Amino acid sequence: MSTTDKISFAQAINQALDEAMGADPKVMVFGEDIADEQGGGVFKATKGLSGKYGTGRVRTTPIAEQAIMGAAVGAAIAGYRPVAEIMFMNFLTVCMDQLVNHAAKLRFMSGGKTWVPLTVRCTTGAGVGFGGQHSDMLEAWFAHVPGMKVVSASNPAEAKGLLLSAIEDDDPTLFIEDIMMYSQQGEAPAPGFKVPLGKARVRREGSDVSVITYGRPVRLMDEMAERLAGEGINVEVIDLRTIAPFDEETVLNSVAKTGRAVIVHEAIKSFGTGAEISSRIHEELFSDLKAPVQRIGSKYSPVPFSPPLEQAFLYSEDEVTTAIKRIMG
Amino acid sequence: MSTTDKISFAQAINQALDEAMGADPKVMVFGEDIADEQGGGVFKATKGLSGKYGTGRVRTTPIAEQAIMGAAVGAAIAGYRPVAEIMFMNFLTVCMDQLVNHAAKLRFMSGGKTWVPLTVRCTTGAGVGFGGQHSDMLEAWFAHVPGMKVVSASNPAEAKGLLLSAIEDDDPTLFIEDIMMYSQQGEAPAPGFKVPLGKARVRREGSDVSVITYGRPVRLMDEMAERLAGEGINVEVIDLRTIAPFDEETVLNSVAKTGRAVIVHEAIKSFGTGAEISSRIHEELFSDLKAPVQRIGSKYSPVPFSPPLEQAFLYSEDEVTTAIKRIMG
Amino acid sequence: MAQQLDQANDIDGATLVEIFRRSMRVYKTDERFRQMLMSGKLRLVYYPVRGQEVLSASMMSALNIDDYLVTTYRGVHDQVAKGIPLKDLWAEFTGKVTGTCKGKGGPMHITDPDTGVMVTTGIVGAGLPIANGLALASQQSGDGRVTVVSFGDGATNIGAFHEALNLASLWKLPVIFLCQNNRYAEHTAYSVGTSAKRIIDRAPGYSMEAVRVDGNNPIEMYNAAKAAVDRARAGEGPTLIEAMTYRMLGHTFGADFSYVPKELQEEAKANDPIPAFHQLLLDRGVAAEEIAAIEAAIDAELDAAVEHALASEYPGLEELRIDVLKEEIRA
Amino acid sequence: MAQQLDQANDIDGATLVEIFRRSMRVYKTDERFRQMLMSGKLRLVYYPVRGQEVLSASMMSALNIDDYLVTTYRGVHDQVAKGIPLKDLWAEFTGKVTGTCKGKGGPMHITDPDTGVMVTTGIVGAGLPIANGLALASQQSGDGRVTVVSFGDGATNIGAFHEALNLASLWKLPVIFLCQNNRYAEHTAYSVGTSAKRIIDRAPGYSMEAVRVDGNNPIEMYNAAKAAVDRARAGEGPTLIEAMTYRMLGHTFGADFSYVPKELQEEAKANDPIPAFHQLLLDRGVAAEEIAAIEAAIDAELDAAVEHALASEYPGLEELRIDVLKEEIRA
Ligand SMILES: Cc1ncc(C[n+]2csc(CCOP(=O)(O)OP(=O)(O)O)c2C)c(N)n1
Ligand SMILES: Cc1ncc(C[n+]2csc(CCOP(=O)(O)OP(=O)(O)O)c2C)c(N)n1
Ligand SMILES: [Mg+2]
Ligand SMILES: [Mg+2]
Repeated sequence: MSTTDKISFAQAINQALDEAMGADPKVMVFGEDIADEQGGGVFKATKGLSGKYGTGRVRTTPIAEQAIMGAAVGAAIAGYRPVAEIMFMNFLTVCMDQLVNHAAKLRFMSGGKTWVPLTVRCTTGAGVGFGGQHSDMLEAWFAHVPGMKVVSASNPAEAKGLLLSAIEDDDPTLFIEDIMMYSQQGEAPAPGFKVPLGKARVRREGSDVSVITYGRPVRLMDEMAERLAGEGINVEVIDLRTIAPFDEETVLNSVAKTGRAVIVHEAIKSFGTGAEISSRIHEELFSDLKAPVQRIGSKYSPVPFSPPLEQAFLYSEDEVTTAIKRIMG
Repeated sequence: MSTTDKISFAQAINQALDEAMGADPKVMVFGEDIADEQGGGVFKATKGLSGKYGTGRVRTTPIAEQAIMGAAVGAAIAGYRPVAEIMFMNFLTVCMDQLVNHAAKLRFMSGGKTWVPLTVRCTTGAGVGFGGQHSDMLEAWFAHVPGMKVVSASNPAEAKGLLLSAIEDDDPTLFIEDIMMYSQQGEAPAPGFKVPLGKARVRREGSDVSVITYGRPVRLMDEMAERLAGEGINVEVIDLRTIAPFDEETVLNSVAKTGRAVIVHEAIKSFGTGAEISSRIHEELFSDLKAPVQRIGSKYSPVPFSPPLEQAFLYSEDEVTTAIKRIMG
Repeated sequence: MAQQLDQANDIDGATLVEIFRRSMRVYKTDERFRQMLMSGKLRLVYYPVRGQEVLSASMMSALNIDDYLVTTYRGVHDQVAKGIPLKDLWAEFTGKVTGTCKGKGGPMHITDPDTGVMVTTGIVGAGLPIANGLALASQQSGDGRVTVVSFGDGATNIGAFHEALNLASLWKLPVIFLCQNNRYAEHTAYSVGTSAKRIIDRAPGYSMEAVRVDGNNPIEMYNAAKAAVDRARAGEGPTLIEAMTYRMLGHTFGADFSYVPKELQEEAKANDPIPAFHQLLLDRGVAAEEIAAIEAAIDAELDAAVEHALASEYPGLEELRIDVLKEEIRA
Repeated sequence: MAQQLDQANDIDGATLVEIFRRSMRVYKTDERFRQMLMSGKLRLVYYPVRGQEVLSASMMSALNIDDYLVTTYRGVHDQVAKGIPLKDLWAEFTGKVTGTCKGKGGPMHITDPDTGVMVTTGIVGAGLPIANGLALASQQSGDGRVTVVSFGDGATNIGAFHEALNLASLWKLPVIFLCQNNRYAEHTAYSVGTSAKRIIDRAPGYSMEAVRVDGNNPIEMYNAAKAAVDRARAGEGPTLIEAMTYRMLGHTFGADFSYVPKELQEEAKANDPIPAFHQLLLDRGVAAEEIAAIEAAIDAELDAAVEHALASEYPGLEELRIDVLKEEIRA
């Protein structure tokens, strides 16, 4: 592979599904509009797959998320590795039961006799102008559910690598895609490149403050770190990649070194994932901390439609740098 | 009212509904089995209401939680004050969309033209032996949803007072009942007694450590505080009552005074409500804290059936006292 | 279509003209949105309603202004036919504070209680249970209102549809389930997602009155709508209307719809309800001048609406803290 | 009932005896649970199956041991009729580590893949979409298995039922939807919650094969079950079976059921399927000794199962960290 090859986020997803299906005949894909007869998916993430693997393994479903998720759960306990596409994250609200009461619990409730190697893909994110019902970041809900994992990638290559790992994983995984990132280009990974679940990535080392984030904000934080370096502030940027269970070791090692942490996510701040990460850091590193851990998230509001409100709703680089400068004293 | 009058938690709920329906003809109640022809509810919380107010206002529904919640949302925006009973909290997973994408957002999305004065009641809690699908504490999910409130009472009188306030409130409120507490007896409140939403109650003053909790653990914490007082440890016990948005002022004032805090809830610890409370305390009172804020919750596991496992799953007084003693140094 | 009118089911000229007026108000609004999107003057996710104008116009003409409507993302035809002021609608679509929802809801979440537009939802199927609640309020208060809820053919496969129809039937609610069967759900053809031969085949499972009509025929559609409204208003319970129509453009503006067979598109173009309606009016002796005057009035209203929307302000950022809860959120 | 046997639909003696054996295995298990609960030797939330034994026994007798079953909280009859070892079942109900699920699932969550018991759910309706997935796996792998999913009359009103039947029909899945219509959903009578006159009236809305039978009549029930299994196995798609029965006791053990009309209870007692089946066997010339031997064998199995369960250990507390995820959770 030449490192100058570029692929988009959507292509990365498509490649991961293609490779997974090629490698393992037990991998199946379900979702609305996903087969080629229906155009290969609203975001083209599944384009070409039904042509290549057949409409037995790549199935366009009715608009019936409980049916999709249930079919995936059933097929999973019978030995398949389904990838269920729930178009938008907010639509998980119509099939939470299957995911939370069943997929996540069946291994435990059966005493290990069945398990659910299921991957659920969905997209979301504010910034497109979809308004209140298509933009929420709900990862905190699923992080609070024992028995499942939550994953979010910050670039095409890792998206592919994480999705492959999620599909191979024997537990249910929610794989969150960001609608603003589908066309984002990034370095193409080598075929078969994988990113292990549960491992964060230190994207940039720094000695002053650890910025812990995942998904879309990662790129912004990379850029911000670069800018702050110019001002003499050395930011360590950590991309969690797996949001739950998160890589406590990497996070705690980093903050033990820097003594300061800022957590950044798009979900609203109150009762978001940042609260858990912040609490863990305080609990474990209380006396090492030079300042309280800061959290930056979106505002306490449904996602607004009007473009200026939608922008104001979102976390901003400004808020992060302000927080960093505040705790740098 | 003689203060020696006792009522059970279930009776308190029943009285609140009765008083609310008597006071306001716009209050309606929906739910499975709730009318008297069906025995007045599985937990008898609605017993007698359909007889008194008619089956137009007290409606037994099919097993169709989306239909229940949707009917409540629609009636609410048309000027009614519905109280929807979703029998068990886990069943909210089949109607999350109505609650989260609609009830909580309609005020905002309509620019204030409609609003949803809805109260959702549900029960839950481990300890009865219901196993994995009828026992979860999911309040953290709803606390993370802008536009709605989450409430939980620790005794019959306040249950009545909080439920009356929730019904009168013009925003959607989730009112969580604990299945282990229905038969718990407590002092009967005076008619019309109300507990304002958003206000915590300091149940016992103390100077050494603030224990912040809500719902069933409150009584245990009261007892524990009494025991620890015998050992010379003065515990301040705070019952949040409204979990979201929670009463930061009371919490922060208390911890500013004691310098130590332990948060206790039945929900599993990871990504639970304790994380938000802990983070807020650290953020606001970092330099006043004598030790990191501790969180005690249930274990990272689905709720197990087997009685010894179910007990081991739950938070325990022991864990709380151990944490207190550790941070007391 | 107009040729084989059943005399017994005919409707009076004034009503027909009113349906036409509403159809054109929809048609021109939709057209203007697409023009402005095409020219880049507007940027938003837009769900065209081309081909479904007459259906909505006929249905809404059978309602009073204070009857309730619940609709979806593809709801502009319903909202406009129900009578929503165009300037408020345009301002909302452009995110302005003068919009129906102060710009906070946007196209997918239009609410305008003054014209009975109570909920517009982006979640497929979610409107049906809510419509029951509105109808329940009317049943309980005796205000005599009827609630109409619009949804697509694809929506009939989701759980909320089922739960809502069952409840409405049991409780005899004054609600009309208007299925706009436009033969596609996003990119998925009817028979790929729907096991019922016809949507109305699901009605007996709810002991519900149901009727299937050509939604593009204003007379057939209006009569079915009127009958359902009369039943609901008389306390005789809900009706499921399966109104056959066709989505002449892609799912969203600009979206590929190459998955649609060419012949289907050709056939649909040949049966375009708008020219047919125009011809029907002429056949019925409505003067070309009267038609032109109707259209001109709409054009003027539309021009003013667009101008108003573009000239309006965006909401102030404090709006992020308002309408979340009743009390303003602290800054 | 047995009196009016349709010769053409009769079944062979061996099958009938097998159905009887399974019925009695259910009957005696259920009876023993209730006895032990009554005497206080056991404490758990128990959902009696009294009156529905023959229904399950007939259905499961038409299946192979490796065919899949999905059932509910009220599932003991299905599980036992499917062949689950009683000692494993009893150990699970008592929360012991020797149980089907190491005591971690409990009565509402019995899983035993060896006998095809794949999922027992406590969420009404949730089993149906999962059954589709199991059936899909069989369709895809060609393993020839059939999936049966049991649920009550009340469950037919929840969204998951609708979504599952639609999908199964579209995909022609080898799945059987077994509605055990026992006339009550908790305390709610059939017609209060269900708008369909008969559950099978919902089948045309899914273009699905459907049949309504007396579930308490082993011959009628078995024949319907067999036909559905044959269709599924032949790749001809799903069937909805509405099996009429009656829940002779309260929703849960000890629960009040004064809401049930006296006459209904009287009538049900008179039509108790267990004595009727006993009589049927005698009428068909099965020797009383053979019947007694069957019952004695079950009693012995049951005694051993109860003893085993009571003597078994509870799971160790480390089990809280096992089976949550594949990797053990750190202490
Ligand atoms: C619960 C849910 N699932 C999926 C979607 C994505 N989606 C939006 S519109 C649509 C198709 C709906 O088709 P139909 O009901 O026929 O209405 P039409 O768009 O044709 O008017 C889908 C799948 C959604 N909005 N909500
Ligand atoms: C989604 C959901 N809602 C409500 C319940 C509570 N509940 C348990 S059993 C039951 C009645 C079910 O009736 P039916 O389907 O007829 O089955 P039966 O108990 O009669 O076998 C109800 C309402 C539940 N478990 N799940
Ligand atoms: Mg459609
Ligand atoms: Mg029943």
